[in-house]
Amino acid sequence: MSTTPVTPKAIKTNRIGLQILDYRGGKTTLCAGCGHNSISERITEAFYEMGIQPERVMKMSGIGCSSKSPAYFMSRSFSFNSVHGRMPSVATGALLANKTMRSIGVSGDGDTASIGMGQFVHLMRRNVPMIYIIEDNGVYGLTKGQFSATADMGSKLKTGVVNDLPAIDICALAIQMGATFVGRSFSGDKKQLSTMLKAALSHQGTVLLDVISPCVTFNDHEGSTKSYKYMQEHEEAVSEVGFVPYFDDIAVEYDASTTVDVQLHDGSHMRLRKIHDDYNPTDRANAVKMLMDVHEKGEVLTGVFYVDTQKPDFTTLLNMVDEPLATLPQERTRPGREVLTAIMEAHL
Amino acid sequence: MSTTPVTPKAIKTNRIGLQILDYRGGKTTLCAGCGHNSISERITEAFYEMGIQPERVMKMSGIGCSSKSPAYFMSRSFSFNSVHGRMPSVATGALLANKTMRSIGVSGDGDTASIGMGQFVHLMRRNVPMIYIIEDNGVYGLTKGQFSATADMGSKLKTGVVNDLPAIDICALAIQMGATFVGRSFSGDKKQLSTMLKAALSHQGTVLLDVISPCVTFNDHEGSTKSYKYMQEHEEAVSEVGFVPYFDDIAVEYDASTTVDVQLHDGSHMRLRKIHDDYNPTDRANAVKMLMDVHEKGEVLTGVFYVDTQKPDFTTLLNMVDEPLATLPQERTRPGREVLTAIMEAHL
Amino acid sequence: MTTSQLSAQAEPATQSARGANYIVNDFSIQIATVNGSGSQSANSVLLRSIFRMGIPVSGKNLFPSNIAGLPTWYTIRVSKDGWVARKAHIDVLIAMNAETAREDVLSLSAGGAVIYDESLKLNELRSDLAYYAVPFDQLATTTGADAKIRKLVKNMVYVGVAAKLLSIDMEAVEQTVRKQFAKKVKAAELNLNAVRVGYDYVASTLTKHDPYVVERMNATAGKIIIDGNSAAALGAMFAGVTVVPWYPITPSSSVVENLIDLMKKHRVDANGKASFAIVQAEDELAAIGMVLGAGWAGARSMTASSGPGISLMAEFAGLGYYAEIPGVIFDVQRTGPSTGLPTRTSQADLTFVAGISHGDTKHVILLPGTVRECYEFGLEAFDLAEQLQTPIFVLSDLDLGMNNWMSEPFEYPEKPMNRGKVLNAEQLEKLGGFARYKDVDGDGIPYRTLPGTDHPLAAYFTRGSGHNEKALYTERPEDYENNMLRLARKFDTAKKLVPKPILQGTGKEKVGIIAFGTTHWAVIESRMQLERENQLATDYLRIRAFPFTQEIHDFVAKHDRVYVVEQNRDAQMLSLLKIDLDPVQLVKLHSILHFNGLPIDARFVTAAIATHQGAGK
Amino acid sequence: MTTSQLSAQAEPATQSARGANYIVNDFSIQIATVNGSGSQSANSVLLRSIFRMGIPVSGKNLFPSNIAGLPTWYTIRVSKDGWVARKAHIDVLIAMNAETAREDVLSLSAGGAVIYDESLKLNELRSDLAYYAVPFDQLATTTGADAKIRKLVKNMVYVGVAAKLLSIDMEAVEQTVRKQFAKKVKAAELNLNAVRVGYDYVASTLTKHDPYVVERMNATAGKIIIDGNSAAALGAMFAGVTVVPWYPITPSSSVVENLIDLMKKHRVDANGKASFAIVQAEDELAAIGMVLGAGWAGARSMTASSGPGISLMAEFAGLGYYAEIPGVIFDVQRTGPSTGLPTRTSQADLTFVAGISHGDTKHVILLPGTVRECYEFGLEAFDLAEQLQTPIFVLSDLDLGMNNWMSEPFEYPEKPMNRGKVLNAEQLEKLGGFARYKDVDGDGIPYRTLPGTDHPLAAYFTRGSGHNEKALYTERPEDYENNMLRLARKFDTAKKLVPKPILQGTGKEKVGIIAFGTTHWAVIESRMQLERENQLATDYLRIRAFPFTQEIHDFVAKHDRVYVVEQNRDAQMLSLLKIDLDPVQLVKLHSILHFNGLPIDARFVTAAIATHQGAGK
Ligand SMILES: Cc1ncc(C[n+]2csc(CCOP(=O)(O)OP(=O)(O)O)c2C)c(N)n1
Ligand SMILES: Cc1ncc(C[n+]2csc(CCOP(=O)(O)OP(=O)(O)O)c2C)c(N)n1
Ligand code: SF4
Ligand code: SF4
Ligand SMILES: [Mg+2]
Ligand SMILES: [Mg+2]
Repeated sequence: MSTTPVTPKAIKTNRIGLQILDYRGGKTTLCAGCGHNSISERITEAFYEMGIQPERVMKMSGIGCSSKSPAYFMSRSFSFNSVHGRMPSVATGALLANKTMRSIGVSGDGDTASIGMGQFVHLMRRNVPMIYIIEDNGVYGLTKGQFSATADMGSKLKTGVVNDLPAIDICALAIQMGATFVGRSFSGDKKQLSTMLKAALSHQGTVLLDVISPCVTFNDHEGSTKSYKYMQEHEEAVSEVGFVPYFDDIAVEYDASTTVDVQLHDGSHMRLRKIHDDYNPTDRANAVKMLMDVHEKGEVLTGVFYVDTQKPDFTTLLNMVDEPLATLPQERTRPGREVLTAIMEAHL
Repeated sequence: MSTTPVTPKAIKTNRIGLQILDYRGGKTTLCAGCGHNSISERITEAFYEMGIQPERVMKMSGIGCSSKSPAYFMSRSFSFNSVHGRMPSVATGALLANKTMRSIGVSGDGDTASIGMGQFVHLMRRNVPMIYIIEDNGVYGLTKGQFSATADMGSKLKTGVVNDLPAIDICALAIQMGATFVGRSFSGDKKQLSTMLKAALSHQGTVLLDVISPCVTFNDHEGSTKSYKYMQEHEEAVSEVGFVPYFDDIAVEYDASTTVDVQLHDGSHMRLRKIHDDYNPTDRANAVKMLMDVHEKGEVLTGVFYVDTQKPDFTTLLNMVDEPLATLPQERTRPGREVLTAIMEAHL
Repeated sequence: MTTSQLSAQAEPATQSARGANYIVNDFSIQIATVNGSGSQSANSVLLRSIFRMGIPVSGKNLFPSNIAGLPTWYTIRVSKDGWVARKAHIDVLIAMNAETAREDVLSLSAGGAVIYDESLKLNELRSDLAYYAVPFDQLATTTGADAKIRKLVKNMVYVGVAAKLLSIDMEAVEQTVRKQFAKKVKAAELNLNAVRVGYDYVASTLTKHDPYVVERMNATAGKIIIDGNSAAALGAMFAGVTVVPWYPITPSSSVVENLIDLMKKHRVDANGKASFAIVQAEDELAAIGMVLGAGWAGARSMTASSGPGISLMAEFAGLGYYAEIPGVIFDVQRTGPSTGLPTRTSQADLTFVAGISHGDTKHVILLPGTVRECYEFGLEAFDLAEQLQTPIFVLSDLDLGMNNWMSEPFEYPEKPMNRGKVLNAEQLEKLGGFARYKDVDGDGIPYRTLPGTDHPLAAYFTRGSGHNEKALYTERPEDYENNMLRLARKFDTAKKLVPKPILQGTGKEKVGIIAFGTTHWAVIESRMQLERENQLATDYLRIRAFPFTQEIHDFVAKHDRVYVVEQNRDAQMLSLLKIDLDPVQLVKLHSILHFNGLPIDARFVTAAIATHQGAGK
Repeated sequence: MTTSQLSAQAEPATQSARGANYIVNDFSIQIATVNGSGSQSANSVLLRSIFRMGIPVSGKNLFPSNIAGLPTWYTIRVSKDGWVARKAHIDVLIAMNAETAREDVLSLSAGGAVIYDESLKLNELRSDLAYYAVPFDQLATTTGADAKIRKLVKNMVYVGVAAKLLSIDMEAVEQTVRKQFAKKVKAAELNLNAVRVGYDYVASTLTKHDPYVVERMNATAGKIIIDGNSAAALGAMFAGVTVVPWYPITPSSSVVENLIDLMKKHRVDANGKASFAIVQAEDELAAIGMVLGAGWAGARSMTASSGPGISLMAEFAGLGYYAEIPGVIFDVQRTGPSTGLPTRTSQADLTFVAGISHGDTKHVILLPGTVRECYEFGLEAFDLAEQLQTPIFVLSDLDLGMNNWMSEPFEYPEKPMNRGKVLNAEQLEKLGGFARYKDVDGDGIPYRTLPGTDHPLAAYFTRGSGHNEKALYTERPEDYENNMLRLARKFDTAKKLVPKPILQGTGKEKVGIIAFGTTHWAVIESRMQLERENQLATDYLRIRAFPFTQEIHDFVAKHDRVYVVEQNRDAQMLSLLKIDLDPVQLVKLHSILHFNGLPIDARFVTAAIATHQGAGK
């Protein structure tokens, strides 16, 4: 940590002595008012507040307005803006190379649920340890507003075109496929999103956050189910999400009859206070059913739907050495001369 | 039908005067005992018994042992053995070209749940009117026995390698994604599979049948959860499936308290007699939950899990003319001279 | 020879009809804005008003790869001689974007004019320009427009300012606006009002002191203005396309988006039923898969995409070649990977597409160079696909596809559709069956049947190349080789069917030029420059398809030196020529390459050829 | 010149050490069975027993694209001169498959021998062969083996029959069997017993009346037998590969399957922890994506695939080129699409891979021709990938990858790994930061940092080509062009780093031959034939990499005529040469093409060259 600049007293810093400035990214080139920009801000804050060294973070993305946003937060982190719909594989590869890094992926609903569906499902299935955020606006922003596969049936484009295919509920899907921390939030809901992000940073496994993030240019009108207005009217939190980071010694009281306390991998606690009746964040099948049921009613559930802190993540399953594979010295990756000799003898 | 050969009295024929021979395919090149061969036989029978003109059928497949099997039934039907994992798009295109054809797709678990996941999900979502059969053996047969994504956690390869990733329940997924007739069967269960196939032929929409089909060469040993033995021990039918074709005048009695009668698109009736407690074949969310719950227990549910006869299929949504697009005459696909003139004027 | 090694030189000023002080109908205007500011319709009014005055124009939009807020430049070239290629130098600047204004001004031609918002204070940057400061915000307020739409109105104000300064007829402007807002009378009035406010401001306050003016001509009568993607969509519709799976990607999306509009209007019957299916696929793998499925089942099917999407089609493209399935793929080329310069133009997919897929695959490519050819090849491609039973690629580019070009109007197809060698039930009955992959006619093209053909011998099993003539599975070496040789013969047959190249020039010069696609426009202008300035007469052959026809071989054979001009780094057309031409001819070929994402311009070509000719002498 | 135009001619019989009646150590054996019958280990025993006797051998398995029950042919070539290419003509047939027996017998060389199951009654088919009827079922029963494994035992019986008839030492057979079943003593005994039953049957019942025999030599001492895929896996392990995502596909699967076995043995530490991650991806798009992710994060990463999978990698391959990310991709080539001939060999991915992806992409390709090179290039590829910061393709083929080849043993890598230009925190501190895409050293190769590098200036943003030297987003034409030119410079640097071609011959002949990969083996044998039979001395250059090094240009320049021999229809190597060579040289090049899915053989090459030389005289 020798390179961290020494900070004069007056300036606010986090646990590791960095300022919020150290977590900022480049100037956004997204539309003013785009939900994606708010999410970038929340991400910036969460990493700052959790005191995570930016150099220890990999920011991964596919292609789309959403996928550009890693350029707009945390410039001191390493970033890979890959190809459309294939971020999951790139992120997986990077984590295999260096499992000691934290990884946050930002994708869009088009990038994930259309072209990216195959890789997405398999990332969930592997429980690859990363935070996967879908900035979900129901349309392809960057190609000017076509429906994506998360657009609700009956929702309308500006041009009046109506979507007649069912929406994919990406959270229900993620839970079914094996993700171990699944929730939905709204770019406009600062508090909930921030808390969920911080809790996500304490989880070891795939965190899937579907964040409704209105596209002000192509999908924020009457008839859209992904507009600011629609969200304000139809958002229904399944639970209140509280978070007590491991480095806060404060013991916060909670009512065990209404609240589920989840101890996360780094020792932090997530407190989920039930709002929805059917809520049980540790029952996979139930969580899927709840999401499917509520979706039929046109409501948009938010909150943490499912969390499993027991299932081993993918890098654990692979039983690798502790150090990053990327930088193992030659002595540890090139077997000795005698090994080759023995093998050659076997082929004589 | 002038080309149908005149049949001497003694030989058994179906409703349209064809013999079972007219539904046969080439000699199989699959291993003796492979589950896929039994499925080919059941398909042959079902089309014969339903009296479907073979020339009106398109047989679609991807790549794999399973995907070869269209060569082994119904040689008088048109067949397209495409590329690995992408049969859904080819089948969709063919149906758009000619929606008057019947389409049956045969795929494998590797072909569908690994490389093919993206297209599979979107086929389900569109409710493309075809029968999609997964000959599910938990391994890649044709490449010599690697695990596929439907292999159960903990199941073992011949080499002793253990699968440590969760299985994708392709039926639960299909229901969630929008398929309108979803069931599972077993290549060894002649009666159930035959009945389900005939009912499937009466449905207008995506029929997804996950047929457990043991790979005798690579996955039929102790420790496999897709072996003949495992299936014999763990198969649990969710319902008994009965079928009364539209052309049978017989009114079959049934007990409405235990049996759900579903009238299919062609007027045939499917009778589902409950075996499993949670069974309700018209409740999507419930069907998914039931599958997820049972899967955890290591049982293999079979039967028809979900059916929806109301949702319009994809070709209907597109509101096309009645005739096949493929063979519309030029008068109907090339607008008149005056149209071009008007357009040119608008660009002056 | 690469872009940066050459700097464009200013055009010699042409003599004006109004006298030596004016440069008439021969200059370029650049409007510098940010995208999302709604300047497009203002720019279009400007372009079309000049066009309406009978003066040849072209418009090029240089836009960023985002949705709103980044620098965008729209360039209108006014050219009495009808040159429509990009002109590197700008004469008149309308500076609406503070962020780039400084640089925009600094890059102007000497003697140029700058219209700018007075707040920008640009007039101190250079002393060799004519400056016109305009209080745009204030004028926009004057129009009385709502605050909400004032930003849009501002754009129309600059139309008025430019109109007055450049002597654009207000009548032409008025007609243009009314046509553009045909269905919105109120909007038309509002916009016209804004134009007038700009116009009047100049009239009352400013004095013209630059040389650029327009004057009525009669060079555009009967001509249309259209972009290549709209033209391609028209071609496809009149070709009778029925199945159109696609996945959005700039710059190809508007091919299908235009097609959707057209088909909804002209291909829905009295009962509201569509004679088509346009489907947004989940990605390009699915799009091409659906094209092949539909083509196999007998439909005329197409998709449109650009580089990244084309790359994803590689496996299926090979299957299409081997399984011999018709289909049309429009590739509107752009630059680099998705995170390259997706909104810049390029001709760099050529070699990739020519052999796309592993193994010995070869694809037929059409290379439109004009919007009219986008239409014609759009039509032609479907006939070729069904005749040859193979995927046909149409390689357009962003410049052609998304920019506005003048053109002769398109002609209605007189030929009936050619649906290729398809056997029906009666024919099968007569023939007693058929062998799907037999070369009955010696042209390498076999006969096929369509699913549903009502005859017991109609069906066959479709797979890649692992089959014999009867479409039965085989691994026999002879069968495989024979089939491969037949496919090669079929590719030879394609040479007889694809559009022939077009020759310009006497055909007797020593120096030849070869180009294709939009490079055409820079080349024809360059030939004039070479002739005038370097006394170098050239012949020019524009290639319009791959595989190469005999004319191309002959052209090279007949010339001492041949420049191959193209918009890519790796000399892709030259490479294909090297593979196919008689080796003794190859020493004659020289490459001129432009690959910075901007459309190639004539000065670049001229300088490259002049330099090389000098060196070669 | 294509396969079917030429029919192979029989070899002239070589004089035997035993006298004129015998043909010693110079013939080929074909075992015709069905796949899934477990004949592989029997065939391997046969091959290795002869090898153990010091006689050069090679084995080729011709297997169908299914799992069990279809015809399969295993061919063992015994060649005292060390020729290991496929030999078209078969001398000794072991006919175990009723289905193909007739055809197999009919295609034998005159004077050949047939060992067959007596039930097949083959001896009436031709009168010019020596027949040995064997009651295999009965003999298998005699062995006393369980009914369950009697089918397997039958295979070992034919080993014994062949051993006796061909004079293979029982001692050699015994040693081979014991080594092959090293860990299964009981199985070894069982098999040996079966061999003996066959051996004894011949001894007691049959009389040899064909000329083919083996005799001990000393030409294989110290040599190993291995397949190319195992060799490649070894190379990768010793290269220190750490991340291996893959997707199964014949004939590449065994690269990774062998690697898994090796790594489990040699790359797991005392605590049971792996210094690697091998992951079965969901498809090839995911596999290459993981390779790029891992390469970006600093790991040595590879995948292996074949044509269809390679096609699917096109978009990512381009991204790898543009974003400059190391990675190694083994392409074990096969024929056609998935439904082509997936179990046949080919060299037809060359041009596709050389430019895989849309846009101006160029890839570095290594072309192993021997199993030893599979190992060495397997090692080398990782150094090159990290040095050049780009994906490296290693193009092997089914023949090389899946068949057994003799080789000198492999050498332990003496050079330390070259991890390329990676800056660490201290270096960054000293330098005060870095510009990711700046050509500091003039070789086109920039410096990079790895994620996790603990310095505030370490990070950069990775995207395709839309960036300036500092890795910041830009759409500026100059920046784009400069970057593209640097990438071209980098490709030039690759020419200095890739394996050089290998020359055989005096270097002074008039006629040259160029080949690559497995074509090598047919070419070297053909050179001998040409020299002996046609008095044509040739020079031969084996290309081992793309881009082409200077030696290749020189070779062509120095010869009057150069034959380019390859295993594809479209003359792919010739095409790449045409693009790159000095055009004046191209008239010298002539193509010899073999593309029926079988490995090319020397007679084919000889006939083609001889014919052409005749014509050319
Ligand atoms: C292979 C490929 N196909 C298509 C595109 C064009 N494209 C760019 S972004 C995008 C959709 C993005 O939608 P989404 O992921 O929802 O992101 P948003 O812009 O809405 O945030 C598409 C289709 C591409 N870059 N690459
Ligand atoms: C793009 C591509 N990748 C890989 C392969 C190799 N391959 C052929 S079949 C197959 C798996 C088939 O498994 P599954 O679908 O389960 O069918 P099964 O053989 O088990 O019936 C694979 C990976 C291929 N043909 N194409
Ligand atoms: S187009 Fe939509 S998604 Fe893209 S930046 Fe603008 S508001 Fe955001
Ligand atoms: S390998 Fe398995 S799946 Fe393939 S044919 Fe044999 S038994 Fe069937
Ligand atoms: Mg979106
Ligand atoms: Mg399988």
